[in-house]
Amino acid sequence: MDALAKPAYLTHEEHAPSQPKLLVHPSAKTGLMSWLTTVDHKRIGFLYGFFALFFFLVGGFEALLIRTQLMVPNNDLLTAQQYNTLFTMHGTTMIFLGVMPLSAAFFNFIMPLQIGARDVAFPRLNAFSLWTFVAGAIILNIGWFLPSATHGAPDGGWFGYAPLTSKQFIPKHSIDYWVMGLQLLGVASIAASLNFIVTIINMRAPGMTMMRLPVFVWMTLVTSFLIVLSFPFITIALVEVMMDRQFGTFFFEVSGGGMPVLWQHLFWVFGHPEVYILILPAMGIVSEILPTFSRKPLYGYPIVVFSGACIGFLGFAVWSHHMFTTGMGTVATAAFSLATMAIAVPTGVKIFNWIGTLWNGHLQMRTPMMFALGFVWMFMIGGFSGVMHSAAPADAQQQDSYFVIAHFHYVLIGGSLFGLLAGIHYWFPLMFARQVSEFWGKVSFWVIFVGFNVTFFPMHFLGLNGMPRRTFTYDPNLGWNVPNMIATIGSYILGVGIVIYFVTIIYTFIKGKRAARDAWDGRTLEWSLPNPPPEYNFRVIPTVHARDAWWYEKHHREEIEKERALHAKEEEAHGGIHMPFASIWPFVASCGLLIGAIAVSALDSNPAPGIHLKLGLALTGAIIMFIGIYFWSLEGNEGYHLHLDENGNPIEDSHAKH
Amino acid sequence: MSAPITAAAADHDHGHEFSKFQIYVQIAMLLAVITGIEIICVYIPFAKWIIVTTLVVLSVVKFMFVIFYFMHLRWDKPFCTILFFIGLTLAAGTMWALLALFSAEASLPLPT
Amino acid sequence: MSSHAATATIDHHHDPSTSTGIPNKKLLMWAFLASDCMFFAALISTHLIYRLHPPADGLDPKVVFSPELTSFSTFILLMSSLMMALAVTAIQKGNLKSCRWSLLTTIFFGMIFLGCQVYEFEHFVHQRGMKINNSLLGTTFYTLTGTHGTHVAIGVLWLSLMYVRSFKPAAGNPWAKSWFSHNLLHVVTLLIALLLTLKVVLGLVHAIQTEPTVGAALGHFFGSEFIFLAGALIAYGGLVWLARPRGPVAFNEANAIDVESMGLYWHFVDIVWIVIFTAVYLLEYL
Amino acid sequence: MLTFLPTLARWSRAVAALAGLSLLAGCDLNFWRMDGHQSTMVVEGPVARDQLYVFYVTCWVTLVIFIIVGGVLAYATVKFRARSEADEHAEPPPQGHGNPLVELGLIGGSVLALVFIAIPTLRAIWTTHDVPEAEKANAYEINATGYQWWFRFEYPSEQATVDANIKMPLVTGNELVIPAGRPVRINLRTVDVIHSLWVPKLAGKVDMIPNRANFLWLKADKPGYFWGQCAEYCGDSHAVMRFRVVALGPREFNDWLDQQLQPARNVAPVPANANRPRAQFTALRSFKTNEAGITAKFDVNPLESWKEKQAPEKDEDAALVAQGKTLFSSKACITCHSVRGHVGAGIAGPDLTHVGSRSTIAAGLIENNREQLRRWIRNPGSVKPGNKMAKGYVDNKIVISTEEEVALAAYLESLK
Ligand code: HEA
Ligand code: HEA
Ligand code: HEC
Ligand code: CUA
Ligand SMILES: [Cu+2]
Repeated sequence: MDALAKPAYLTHEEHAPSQPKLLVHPSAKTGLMSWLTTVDHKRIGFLYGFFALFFFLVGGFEALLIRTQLMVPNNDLLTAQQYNTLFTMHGTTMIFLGVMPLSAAFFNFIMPLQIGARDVAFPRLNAFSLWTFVAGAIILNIGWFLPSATHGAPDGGWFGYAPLTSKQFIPKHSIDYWVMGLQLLGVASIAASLNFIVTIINMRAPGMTMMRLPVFVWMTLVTSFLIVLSFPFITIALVEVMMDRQFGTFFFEVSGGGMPVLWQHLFWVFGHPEVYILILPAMGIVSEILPTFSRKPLYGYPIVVFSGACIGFLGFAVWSHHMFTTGMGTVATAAFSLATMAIAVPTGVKIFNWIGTLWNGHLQMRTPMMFALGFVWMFMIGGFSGVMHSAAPADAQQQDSYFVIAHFHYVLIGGSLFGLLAGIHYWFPLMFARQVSEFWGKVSFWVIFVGFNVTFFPMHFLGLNGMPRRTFTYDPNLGWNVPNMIATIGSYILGVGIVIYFVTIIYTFIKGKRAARDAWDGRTLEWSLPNPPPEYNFRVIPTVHARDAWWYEKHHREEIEKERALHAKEEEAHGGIHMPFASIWPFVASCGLLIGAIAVSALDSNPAPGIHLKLGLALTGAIIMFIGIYFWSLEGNEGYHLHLDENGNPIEDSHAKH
Repeated sequence: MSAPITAAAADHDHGHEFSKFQIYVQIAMLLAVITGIEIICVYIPFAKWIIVTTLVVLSVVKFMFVIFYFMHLRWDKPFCTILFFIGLTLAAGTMWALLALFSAEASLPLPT
Repeated sequence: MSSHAATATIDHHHDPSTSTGIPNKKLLMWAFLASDCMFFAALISTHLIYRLHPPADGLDPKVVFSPELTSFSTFILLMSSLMMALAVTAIQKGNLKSCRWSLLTTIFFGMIFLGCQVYEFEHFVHQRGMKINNSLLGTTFYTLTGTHGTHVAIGVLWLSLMYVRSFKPAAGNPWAKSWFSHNLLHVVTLLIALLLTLKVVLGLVHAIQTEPTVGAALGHFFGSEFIFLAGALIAYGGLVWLARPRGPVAFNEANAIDVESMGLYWHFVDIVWIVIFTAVYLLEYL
Repeated sequence: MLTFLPTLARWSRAVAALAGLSLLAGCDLNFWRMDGHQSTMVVEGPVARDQLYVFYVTCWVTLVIFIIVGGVLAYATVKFRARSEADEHAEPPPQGHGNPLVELGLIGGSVLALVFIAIPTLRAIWTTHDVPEAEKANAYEINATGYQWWFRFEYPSEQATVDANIKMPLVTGNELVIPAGRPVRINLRTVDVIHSLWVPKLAGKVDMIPNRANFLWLKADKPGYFWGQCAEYCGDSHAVMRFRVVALGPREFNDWLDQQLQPARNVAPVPANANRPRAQFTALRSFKTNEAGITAKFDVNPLESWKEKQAPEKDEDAALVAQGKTLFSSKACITCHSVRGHVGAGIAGPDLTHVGSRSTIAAGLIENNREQLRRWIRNPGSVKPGNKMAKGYVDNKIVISTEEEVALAAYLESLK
């Protein structure tokens, strides 16, 4: 991790504070402890990215198994059980452990830099989100390593329709892992998003008005709002499933009057905003990349921002389009059908404005730009199949068929994933001070692009030809053999592309050539920083004068220099750069959550001593979490101050409590 | 909402600090009285819709008093109000939509 | 991150270190409350939907509920909100002593509310036969009000920790060294006091509900709860002793924002109850 | 000027790769004919047709938009790309910010396009929802119930003879026989989890949700044989929860009803000395897991093949059938299956009164013939993972010898 190593001034001995041992702040700057205790948004972002990419590979591996099973009819590579587990875990992993945390990685790493802040508003809360996310990921996947007859990984489908998830139909613990895993991920996501909301609204550099925020920051804000407003619904729905499973309640239990369709509503009230949670960050990234490589500001900035917010909030009014076949009656169906179509308008606006950005530009076809353009094309296709779904009568044929699979992989891979892969390439020089090879970047793009289309385009035809999703096998006489074979081959090509992509990235991370500062002639503030950015980000908090702040600075050098020197003095007079102390307590609190969640999900209440063990362990977890939070609160807002000279070298550093 | 850092604002509302105590007590009394009215309301033999409307209105009034006074939205930056009302409106809207969906004929559970 | 000015007069409606002037913690809390609205929307919707379509042989809430107790606890919660608001004004004016008293009262009221709720649950389960796993009404009712109760419990815990924290010695206070263990003791004593209070409240409510006259109720109460009452009194004594003044503390006007955001949470729990009271209880009596 | 060549080369390579792929797959790429048994594109009923019509509208509208928007995007990409290294670092282009009029125009255009989609959508929501008013009187009602993992069909208007004085609505399983040319309204119920009834050529799916009174309507233009499948994930064997729909002309439908309304058929015993061949107890060849249980018979001429199944088999062995009948009680089959008129009134499994006349068993998964029946009876669990019948075997400790297997199969086959 040499690329992330911190400058030497941070390895100083700390002054021993006059505090009880437990409250001494961890001071490791390297090694495992430094990662467990870090509150630096960049390191946390890096860790998010690391875990997300790992789980993306796991999810991709699961997808390859799925595709291999479906390569030929009546294949028996996998049993029905294994297959069902695989698609459930593939969907859940990709969405909650792949794309969402990868977006969070960018939120963490890039967003504070783009608004000219030194950190997020609540650095330790940020660490807590990270570790809770890891805990959730562990719970979700723990079933793989336990006996499949009584435990096993989740196998109820990624939207776990009741009553299949009840104890009656799936008595083993697999569903409990799913419930508790998602529950922890929910806690992590909500905590992180609250943090981002406060950061964006409150921590902007002077002059960075809302209408000057980079679009990526805007999309972070909208996404965060979507998360805090939609996750509660799935949290409650999951609580209800958990109560049904553990305490014999009747939420979705027909014998007691429960209505399983209620689960679908509660889930999709969350589920549809969720898909925009997956796409908006990618749209934000693309809205950064296209202007940079067109060397021209984003076309129609206010309307792009507004349409982003519009998509977000319309997203709360369309959830039942996933339920067109549940017999909602004509009026409800019509209402949700029309509302869903309406979303095409703000989304289209974005597409048009991206094209407008290209228009009259000087397009530089670098790897990030390729992925970004790939995004626009593929997302458009995915959006169109979405509009086909939104016509309820047509959807009656498409729902739960491979047409849906095609639709959402176009928006999820061609959309979200392309956007995120573009983002990795785009910010790589900034994050790791290394320049990725253009050649290999482009090779990976083309292989991924071709593989992706070969995999998923035939699925439209499969769906229209009546192939239902979530089927572990099919008969050879239905006309599905050829497209399935093609799709499987395509997925291998896609796999090769992904491997090339990752090998390139990892190679560059270790041995790539050093990147110049401001590698792409960027437009936003993060490019004003040295790479990798120092722990304190900005030596002097910048003052923002225009929308593309860094572009403006580059074109008004002198004026900016003067202003900066002045502000440096002012800041020094105010006590220098305030840095938060590292802390182990968020990690401890997350560990407590993990232990409690394991107790609830993995242990039986009976036979006999079971319930005591379960309660005991759950209580232990709760107490550990409580201790973590308690010590964390005792630490207060303490931090230390840095004093830097013009070149960013420390003058002296002192500890002060606040 | 997007104001850059400015110098500490003037002491614009030190005037009402003194009277806050009284305001709070008065509001608490008001809330208690409204609660009393609500409880009595349900026993009044008026048409159901009238009572329901009254109850909803009274609850909303209580709700607003608490958030605007006890939670001092009234004295805070309007942005806090906006922020909270985003959640509140969505919550109310979703609740309304769900109840409407489940009141529709298509959603009646099977007769038992 | 944190406000720079610790001593100068603080404008509690404007924090110059943030872009909007709203303190970070306050913003965090409001955003969280917006999110919490959605939590309760999901829960209340579930409850109401099942009230709209109750199972044919379901329980009748009118038979189960007891409006007097609920009205009483609603009133108590409103009063706790008042005390909370007063605590915030007190600390904003730097009046630490008054703030502590208000906090304690809020905690106390909160405990009474919780006590009533525990009593109510127990009563419903044992006397009225409504269990969480024997009827849909029980399922949704206990989950909804239980979640609210959990919110109250967390609030009480938070208030307690804030109260104890208000004794944290200022830098330079010689007592600072031993404060940490003292602090733990303080927390534990407070928790014991709270639990005993809960027990006593339960006993009192039980006595009042079962005995015909006030005199009989009191007799019953003292007869059965004497030990706990005594224990609670000792614990309160301990609290008073632990709270004796020991030099300057690091809790002042600058911490108003901590108390205030906690207050926001507490008031929110109160307004959720306003909705629950109407939607869950009152509407059933029409 | 020739700088576009590398791009062109790249594109050609991509196309070549695609072509190579199709060769690799070793088949002609005719899959876009999309005329499989479960096609939603080659439809045979008004409901599916309305739905298809809406699909075409969405398809054409979005295709046109795609061509326009994609065209402009492609043009912009090619036209404005930097031609050279030097070009990249040249003076940046004018920093234009946008044009509200263009935006408004495009928004208006999008809305207009959506109106094109919305109108037929709204119309079809109503037409596909329920049987049209004019045809209501003529509609035929059927109750369909989902089970993990098979379908039960009940004809409430047909009273079948149980014995001399008891009548009950006709019940069949996994093969839904409907009158052609007549609207059919199917009430959808389930006994366990959510299932979904889908016959793509006749109508889109509607879910069978516990505690919810769903229904769907469909109509077959003319007699035919249709493939259907459960379309909502319902546990282990969701993939193999299939069924067939047979639409018959009025006369044939009535004949079929007449036959079905009879109690189970008894095979006349043949005199003991009659010189009939004894059944041969050939060992069942071992099937591979997931091995297809179907032949081309039903693909080629499904309806005719189905009709063939209605007549008794030619080489029936009465003794064997009788033995099978006894085994059917002694092996506990009767606890789950009904055979109206014979012993057996179980309801956990499909009604087998006329199972011999169905073209498939195990919920549309395998063809109904001697070999497959034996395969099924021997080890239902290997045919259909998680199967409840397999569980029934284990719970009841049922063991079936090869001989018994043959007899049971003969018995079931005789139930025409
Ligand atoms: C990144 C995630 C993402 C995104 C962005 C979208 C975007 C959209 N989705 Fe998608 N969707 C999913 C992820 C996503 N979806 C997932 C995961 C599922 C399946 C869940 C499951 O069952 O497992 C799903 C399922 C799904 C369904 C349910 C299908 C079914 O199960 O029956 C529907 C139905 O309406 C739908 C519609 C739409 C629409 C209308 C959009 C729109 O937002 C698209 C808008 C975009 C465009 C239209 C293109 C650009 C616009 C123009 C160029 C302007 C001009 C165009 C017109 C006027 C038409 N989606
Ligand atoms: C963001 C989300 C996302 C992403 C990126 C993907 C990516 C892919 N998906 Fe997935 N998919 C979903 C979300 C996603 N999917 C969801 C939500 C479902 C529905 C689940 C449900 O029904 O419940 C689904 C379902 C789904 C199905 C349908 C299963 C069914 O219904 O029966 C299929 C079938 O082809 C499929 C295929 C693929 C393929 C081939 C990829 C490829 O793009 C994957 C590419 C990646 C690789 C090929 C990895 C390469 C790595 C290696 C080769 C190295 C391996 C090493 C290690 C493990 C260390 N997906
Ligand atoms: C525990 C209950 C149970 C027992 C015992 C049982 N079955 Fe079944 N049977 C089922 C179920 C359930 C199905 C449907 C399985 C499916 O398709 O998923 C079924 C399906 C069948 C079918 C296919 C019917 C169709 O139309 O698809 C046949 C034939 C059959 N059983 C015969 C038998 C025979 C013969 C026996 C006794 C040796 C037997 N069953 C014992 C439950 C049982
Ligand atoms: Cu039944 Cu899927
Ligand atoms: Cu959706």
